[in-house]
Amino acid sequence: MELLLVILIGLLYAAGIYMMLRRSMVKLILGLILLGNGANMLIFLLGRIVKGKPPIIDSAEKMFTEIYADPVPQALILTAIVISFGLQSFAIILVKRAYKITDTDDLDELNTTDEIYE
Amino acid sequence: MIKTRFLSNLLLSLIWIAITGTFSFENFLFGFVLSFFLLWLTATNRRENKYFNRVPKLFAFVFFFLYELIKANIEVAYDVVTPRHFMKPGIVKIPLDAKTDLEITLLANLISLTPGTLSLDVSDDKKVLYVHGMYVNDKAEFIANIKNGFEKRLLDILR
Amino acid sequence: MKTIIFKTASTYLLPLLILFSVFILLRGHYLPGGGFVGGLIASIAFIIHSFANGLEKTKTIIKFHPGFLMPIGLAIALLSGAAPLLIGQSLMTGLWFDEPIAVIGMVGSALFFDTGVYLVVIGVTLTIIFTITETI
Amino acid sequence: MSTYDYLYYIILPVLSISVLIIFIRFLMGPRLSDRVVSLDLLLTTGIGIIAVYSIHTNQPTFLDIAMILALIAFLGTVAFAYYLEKRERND
Amino acid sequence: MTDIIVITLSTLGTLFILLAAIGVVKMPDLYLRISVTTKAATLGIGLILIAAAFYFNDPSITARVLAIIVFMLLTAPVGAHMIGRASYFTGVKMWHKSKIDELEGQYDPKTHKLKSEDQTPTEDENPKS
Amino acid sequence: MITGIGTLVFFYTYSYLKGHVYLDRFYGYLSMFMASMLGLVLSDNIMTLFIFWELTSISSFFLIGFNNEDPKSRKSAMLALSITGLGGLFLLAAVILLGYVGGTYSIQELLSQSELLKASANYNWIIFLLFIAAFTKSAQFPFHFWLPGAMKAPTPVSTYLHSATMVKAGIYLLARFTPVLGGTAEWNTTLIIVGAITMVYAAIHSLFRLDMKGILAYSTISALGILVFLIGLGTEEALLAAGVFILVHALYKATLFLITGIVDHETGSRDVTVLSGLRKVMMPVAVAAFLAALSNAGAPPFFGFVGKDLIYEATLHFGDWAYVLTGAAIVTNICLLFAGLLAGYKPFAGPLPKQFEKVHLPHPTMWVPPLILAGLGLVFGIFPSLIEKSLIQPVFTSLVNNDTIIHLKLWHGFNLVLGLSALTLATGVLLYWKLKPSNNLLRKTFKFEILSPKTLTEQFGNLFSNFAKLWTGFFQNGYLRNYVITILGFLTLLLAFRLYQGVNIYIDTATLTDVTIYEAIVVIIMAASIIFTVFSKSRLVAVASLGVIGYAICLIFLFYSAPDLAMTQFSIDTLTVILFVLVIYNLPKYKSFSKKRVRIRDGILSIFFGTLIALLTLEVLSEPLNRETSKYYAENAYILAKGKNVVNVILVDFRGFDTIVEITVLVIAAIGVFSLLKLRLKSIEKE
Amino acid sequence: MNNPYIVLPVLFQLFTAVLLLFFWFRVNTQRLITIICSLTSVGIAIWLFSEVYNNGILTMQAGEWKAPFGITFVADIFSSTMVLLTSISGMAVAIFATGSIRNARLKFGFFPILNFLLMGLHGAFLTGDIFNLYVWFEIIIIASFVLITIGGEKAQIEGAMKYVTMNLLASAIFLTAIAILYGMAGSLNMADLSGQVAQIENRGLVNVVAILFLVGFGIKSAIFPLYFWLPASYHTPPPAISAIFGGLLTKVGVYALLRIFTLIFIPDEFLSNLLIVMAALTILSGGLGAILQVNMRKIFSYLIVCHIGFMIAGLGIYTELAILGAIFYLIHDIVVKTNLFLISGLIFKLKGTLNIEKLGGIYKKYPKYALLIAISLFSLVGIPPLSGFWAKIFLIQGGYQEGQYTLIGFILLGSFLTLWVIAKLWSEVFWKESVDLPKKINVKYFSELVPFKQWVMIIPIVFLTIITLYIGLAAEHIIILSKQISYELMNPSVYIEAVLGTQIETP
Ligand code: NA
Ligand code: NA
Repeated sequence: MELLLVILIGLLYAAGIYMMLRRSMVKLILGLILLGNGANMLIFLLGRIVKGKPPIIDSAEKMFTEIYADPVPQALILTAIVISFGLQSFAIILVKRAYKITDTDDLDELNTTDEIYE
Repeated sequence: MIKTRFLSNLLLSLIWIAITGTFSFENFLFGFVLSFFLLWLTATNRRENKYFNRVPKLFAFVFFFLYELIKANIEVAYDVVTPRHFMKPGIVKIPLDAKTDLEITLLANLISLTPGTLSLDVSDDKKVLYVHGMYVNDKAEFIANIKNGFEKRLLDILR
Repeated sequence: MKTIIFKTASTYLLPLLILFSVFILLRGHYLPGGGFVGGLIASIAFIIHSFANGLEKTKTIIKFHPGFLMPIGLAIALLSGAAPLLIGQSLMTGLWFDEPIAVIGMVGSALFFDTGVYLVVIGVTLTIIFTITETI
Repeated sequence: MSTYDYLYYIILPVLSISVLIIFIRFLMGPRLSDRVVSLDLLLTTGIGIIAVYSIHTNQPTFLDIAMILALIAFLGTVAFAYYLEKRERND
Repeated sequence: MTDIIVITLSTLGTLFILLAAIGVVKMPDLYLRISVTTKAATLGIGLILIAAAFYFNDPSITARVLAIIVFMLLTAPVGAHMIGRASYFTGVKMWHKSKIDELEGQYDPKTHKLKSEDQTPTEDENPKS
Repeated sequence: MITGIGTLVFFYTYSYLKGHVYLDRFYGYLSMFMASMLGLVLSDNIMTLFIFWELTSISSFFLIGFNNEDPKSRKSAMLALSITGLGGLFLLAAVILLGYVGGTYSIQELLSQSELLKASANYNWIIFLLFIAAFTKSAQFPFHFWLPGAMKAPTPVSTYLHSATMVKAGIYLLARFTPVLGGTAEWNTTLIIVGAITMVYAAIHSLFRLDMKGILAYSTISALGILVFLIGLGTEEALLAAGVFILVHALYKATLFLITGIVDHETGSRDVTVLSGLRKVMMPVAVAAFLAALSNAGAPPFFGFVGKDLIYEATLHFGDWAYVLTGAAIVTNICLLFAGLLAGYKPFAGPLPKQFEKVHLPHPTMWVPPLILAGLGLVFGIFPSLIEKSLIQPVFTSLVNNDTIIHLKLWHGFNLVLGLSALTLATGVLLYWKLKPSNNLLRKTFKFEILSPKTLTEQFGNLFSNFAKLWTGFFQNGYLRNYVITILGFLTLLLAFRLYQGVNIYIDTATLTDVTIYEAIVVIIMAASIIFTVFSKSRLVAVASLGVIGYAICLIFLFYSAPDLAMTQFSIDTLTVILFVLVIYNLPKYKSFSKKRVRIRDGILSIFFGTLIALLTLEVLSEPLNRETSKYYAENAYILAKGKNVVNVILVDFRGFDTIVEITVLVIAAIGVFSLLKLRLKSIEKE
Repeated sequence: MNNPYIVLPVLFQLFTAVLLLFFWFRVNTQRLITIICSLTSVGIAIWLFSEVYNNGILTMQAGEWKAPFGITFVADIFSSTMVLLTSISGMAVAIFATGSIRNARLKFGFFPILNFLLMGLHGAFLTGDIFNLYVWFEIIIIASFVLITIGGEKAQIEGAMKYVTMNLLASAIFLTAIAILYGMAGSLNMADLSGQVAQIENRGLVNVVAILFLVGFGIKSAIFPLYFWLPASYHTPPPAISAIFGGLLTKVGVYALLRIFTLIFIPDEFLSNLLIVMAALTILSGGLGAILQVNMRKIFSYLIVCHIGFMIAGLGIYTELAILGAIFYLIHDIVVKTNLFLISGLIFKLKGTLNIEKLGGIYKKYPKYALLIAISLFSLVGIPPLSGFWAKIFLIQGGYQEGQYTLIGFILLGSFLTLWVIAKLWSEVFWKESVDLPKKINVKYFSELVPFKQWVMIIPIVFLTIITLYIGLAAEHIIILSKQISYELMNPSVYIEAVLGTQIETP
């Protein structure tokens, strides 16, 4: 399974980057989300995966008696997911606002702030 | 009014016990307080219905519903797995005897839940329900089936 | 959206979902769940309600701007995190009542903390969604 | 064949294949509504998979996830329906 | 005994889901797809969940399973209704062999009013195709 | 010397700028400048020296730009600052390098390190940096051109800057470091060549000027060239000559500048072709001017004569190249003589034109200082011993770093040097009679401007500015996708290189978990959805497809023991979809804007990058993982933190701080969304 | 030494922000709270600094979980200096903002967000945990997103698109790096990681991860070729916001680079060379950009890039001396850049434009302001003995020690370009005769402000100018401080011992 996940992660990164390189603002956001998903999966995989053993201590025990999944990457991902949710919401609204102001989805038309004279 | 409120409250407390899975007095009390708070939170001026004295009818209805569900599912299954389609689909207007929102909603949902029929919408004056049916061989029969089956039983319980 | 069916269903879903969200919040320390998911579910309840009944209706139910939950939640989380400082211990040190309380189990600063998270999440999600809905 | 094996070798694969079939409709479309319907069904099937998986791994905890799925899967459908209507109005 | 119940229920449930899956691919129009899938899947999932309840044989889990089923019964038809209605109003066509469409013309896209007048189209009027 | 001339300038300024609104400000700059110069000369620490050096540059910037509303004045100030500022940075580099090589910043201590410094591998660097610094400051060819521009400054300033002080800072620097670094072939040859070119070039240039200040500026440059040249010769005679010439030049050049100022102030013109006969209206000024011109000419018995003699003596005694060098010195002196006459004699001689009849003598504070300075030129010429001990000896001693006692004499008897002096004098006067400066002539010299260092520098400046435009325009081109591709391209290259350097992937298949059919199907669906998201033609379908990706991830989390994650991922994913759906319908058409070629390029880059990440992941997977942290959590979650869901315990306890920050992020995002959507500035509030 | 109160700077900012949120609609109350709290936070920062300066490194183990297991907060001299500078700049900006930012923006959460941003900065400086650092970075970027877009004008949104995209990209890269780091070392505590990473045999892998961190932080610090977002966006929001951005945001990236590359990844030859090349080109790009611009704030933006190059140069040279230079420059730059952006705000209020071609006559009309501003401008240039000068000495010395002559050349070039640009700015804005600009209705001119607002705009500028002068004229103090920091950085064992050595009994 690890190999398949590696492929998925590579795919997520590639797709994220490809979308980020598009000129459409919406695609840009989609790309960022894909990239974020890729990073989360990466943390997950590199924390090493264990099947069917959630890091929840059995109700009768005080600590784990058998193998369990590493809880740390899970906590990290949880935090990362939530944070990216905040950032993504903002980015989505930003795109909406940008469109309202510039009336285009084309990022190439948002290049006046870099001009020397203004 | 007060009674129905109380009943809803009780019901919610029971659901609370069900989902927490702990049958104890404290838990019930907690659930009760919690759902009381929630009812207060969500209360709008809609009319509550009294439903508790219709328990036997409810049970009968559940079995009727399950029967309909399975029967219709099999019917549809046959059509799905065989290559040819035997359907005669159409959208039919069904006049409603159900009056309140709850009645209409329950009816519509039940219709949707049984295979072959799908409630599309209710007219704004709540007089008719538009239903999409897979087997509308005869419109009158289709309407009658629904009116005599689901609607009648449902209204029996609710009223 | 003006559909009686959805409207009616949402009226029943709202308390149900909030109930469920509190359940998820309280059990988080022992089983999957916690303030975050709990908060999300509660806000989803209100979102569904607002879809069905219109924002104004939902707002009258909530009775104040959901944004207010944000500072309140943050304050709760901050206080439960910073309380140990008052007794010279490090931030976020767990403080616990000695005896478990019925239903909820062990009550400690962690629970208050999670409640803060719960409120913040509701405040945030609803602020975002409601603002968008309003300005569409 | 034990229940365990049966679930593992028959039920889960069949459910997964169902998911795959549903996904084909998602890809095919042709309209947004079709995709939404298949997405909804995909999630519903997901609940089934989770239920079976929780039996298979003997982890009732997973049923909680099924519960959340059941609760909010429908929100996606509602949102898309909302979108379809709003778009109609704005045209 | 539990095993047999679990196997039977899960098999039935799975079959219904498979049915829904095939249905969603095979059915010729959107309304039929909704029609077939919503209930088949609900029934299927319900059966599987009940199987799980039998398997774990624990009141708290049974309660949870019931809760899920109730949730599903509450939400699935509403979802189906929503998407079906929205699709119809946005002009998703019915299958060409459909017999009758009494909804046609009742919806006013400007005022979003759905009428109920009795100027019902005659039965043999050709449906919209 | 600095304070002496400075004081006189103060008095002079008093009248010259009387009534000017910012007089106090001017005095401020001037004092700062004087203080810096003093500091420069007095400091033994080279870092301090550098500080004062920079301060002179900056204060001269303010002085030159004093008439700041005149664009020319500003331009000159910029030019001066550019050149001297650049030099300053070279000095900084030199000073630090000296400190690094010599191990000290004290000049006294560096003196004892002299041999070590000269032998060091960095020696050439040090003197190169030092030379650039000195040449820019002292207006040596090819950095001389800022000085004529500095004429735009109010006169007393030009005076001070040109004659006495700032420009001499470079000379001072060279002189000061001669004992430390001098005496090598590199040192001497460079200085001789640069000095010689400067003195001849500038002297010839001064022939064609019409503006009194222009004439004086070029003659100053030439004089500075002479000084560098002399320091380059490096013999004791040459250094003595340099020491004397500094003073000579300071005296007469200051006089001439001040006089130019008076003339300008009173007549409103500095054009030598217009000015004449002014002696009739301002006799004391004329006297001072004439005295200065004579001293400049090196006529006996003026101090200038002493100076010039010493120069010739120095060049004549310089081995093989004596004749060439002496020739250069003679040419220079002839031109300077001419220039001196033009500025000091011409305006006062001849008939008085009508327009100047009303001109009157200014306030004594203006004309007395030049008169004193000019008078000193005569006095020191006749009695050189007056300053021999007090001024020249210490300078000389510090230059040669030994105890030789010097004797200055006005009269050396008839010898070759005297003959050369006479030749210079005669030719210069002859030239003055024959060559009448005119606009015509000046214009002819403009033809050569194309090749002048100033033009070249300006061209270089333009070139540089074009380069800047090109560079900035290339990188900061306004297109976000170009920025992203640059960043990612850079990252990819580095990653690829580093992976290539150290990669050795091996996968121990035994440690991997099996693939079951349901997992495989989830993976297939996810992969298909990713691709579908990328290539979908409809935004909403892409969003829906994104939802599928999220749900697939949710299932993967579930299969691999992360129920909390699965829940969160699922809820968040649904919310994201809702968000998109709410926002998206009033977004524009979803188009593919880019060309096929671009898409292929981007595709290749992204696939390459994805592959790199995948390889990297594989590599990490083959490494052993330290499990101490997670073990600690697992053991203590319940016992110490009273929770059984370890993930939640981590979130609210072990790593609770992350969570508090995380919810803060959410709050900020919500406020951001709120303000982004709700805040509409009225047009009156937009700034 | 353990001290639970070292997180006070963070908590106090959070407290302030929450307090401000409760007064959402009361703009004047917010102003008052902001002024009081920003002064208090400077007090706290001074307390922290003196504690650390006197007692050595202080640590706080959140939740009393011993070192590698919980989140550790570490206040060493470097971080407490940064906290101090942050609160000083933050205070200046906050007070300036009470006068300069329009009520419309204040009603939409400007002050709370500003305090959240400061909280993020404090947290980033104080944390000793790499994932926690990520989280603080996220607070910083989201708060900066909100600040940069607050008001939602076209230029703001355009700039924000780039700013947001590239910062999110940086975050993704940073997160990827953390994922791999955790996958290799199994720890998140930076002190612990130092040891763990050193033990990893697969150096090739470590090098790759170092690259990810370099690029992730590099984007945030605006190094070549990762800086593009900065000139595209920094001039778009109101000046008070630009000020906090210009002064602090890129610096936190630099801080992170300095930390990571002295504590966890010791640069090998390739990385050092890479840093040096990047530093040189950063200086060049910033300088070249600056000489072309006509908008004052754009000039400053490019100069930020240029001067970041100086700091990175110090890291690239990697000697105690060079890092001393980088630290000194960092300290100087935070104060001066903040002040310059505030000054640009003042000038805008005076004249209604920031285009240097249109500006002019400030020297004539406002000689006192001109003098005040001149100090900052020429400090930036590094005219000795003003503050910018001292750092360069150490950088160049460091460069000589390591034989980095080309880099020295670039440093000098950068200094020259800065000099030229500032001189041009001075000549255009202050010297040039002023032309009558048409009155803009949308500008609230300085003269139209109530005296209170005028004062709160001038006082922070004066205050920062005094600090600038102090840094320059009492340079020996700063040199001693920078020396200690640089020593700390180059000898991380002290840090590691402070974090891991003094383990507390768990409750
Ligand atoms: Na969390
Ligand atoms: Na949780």
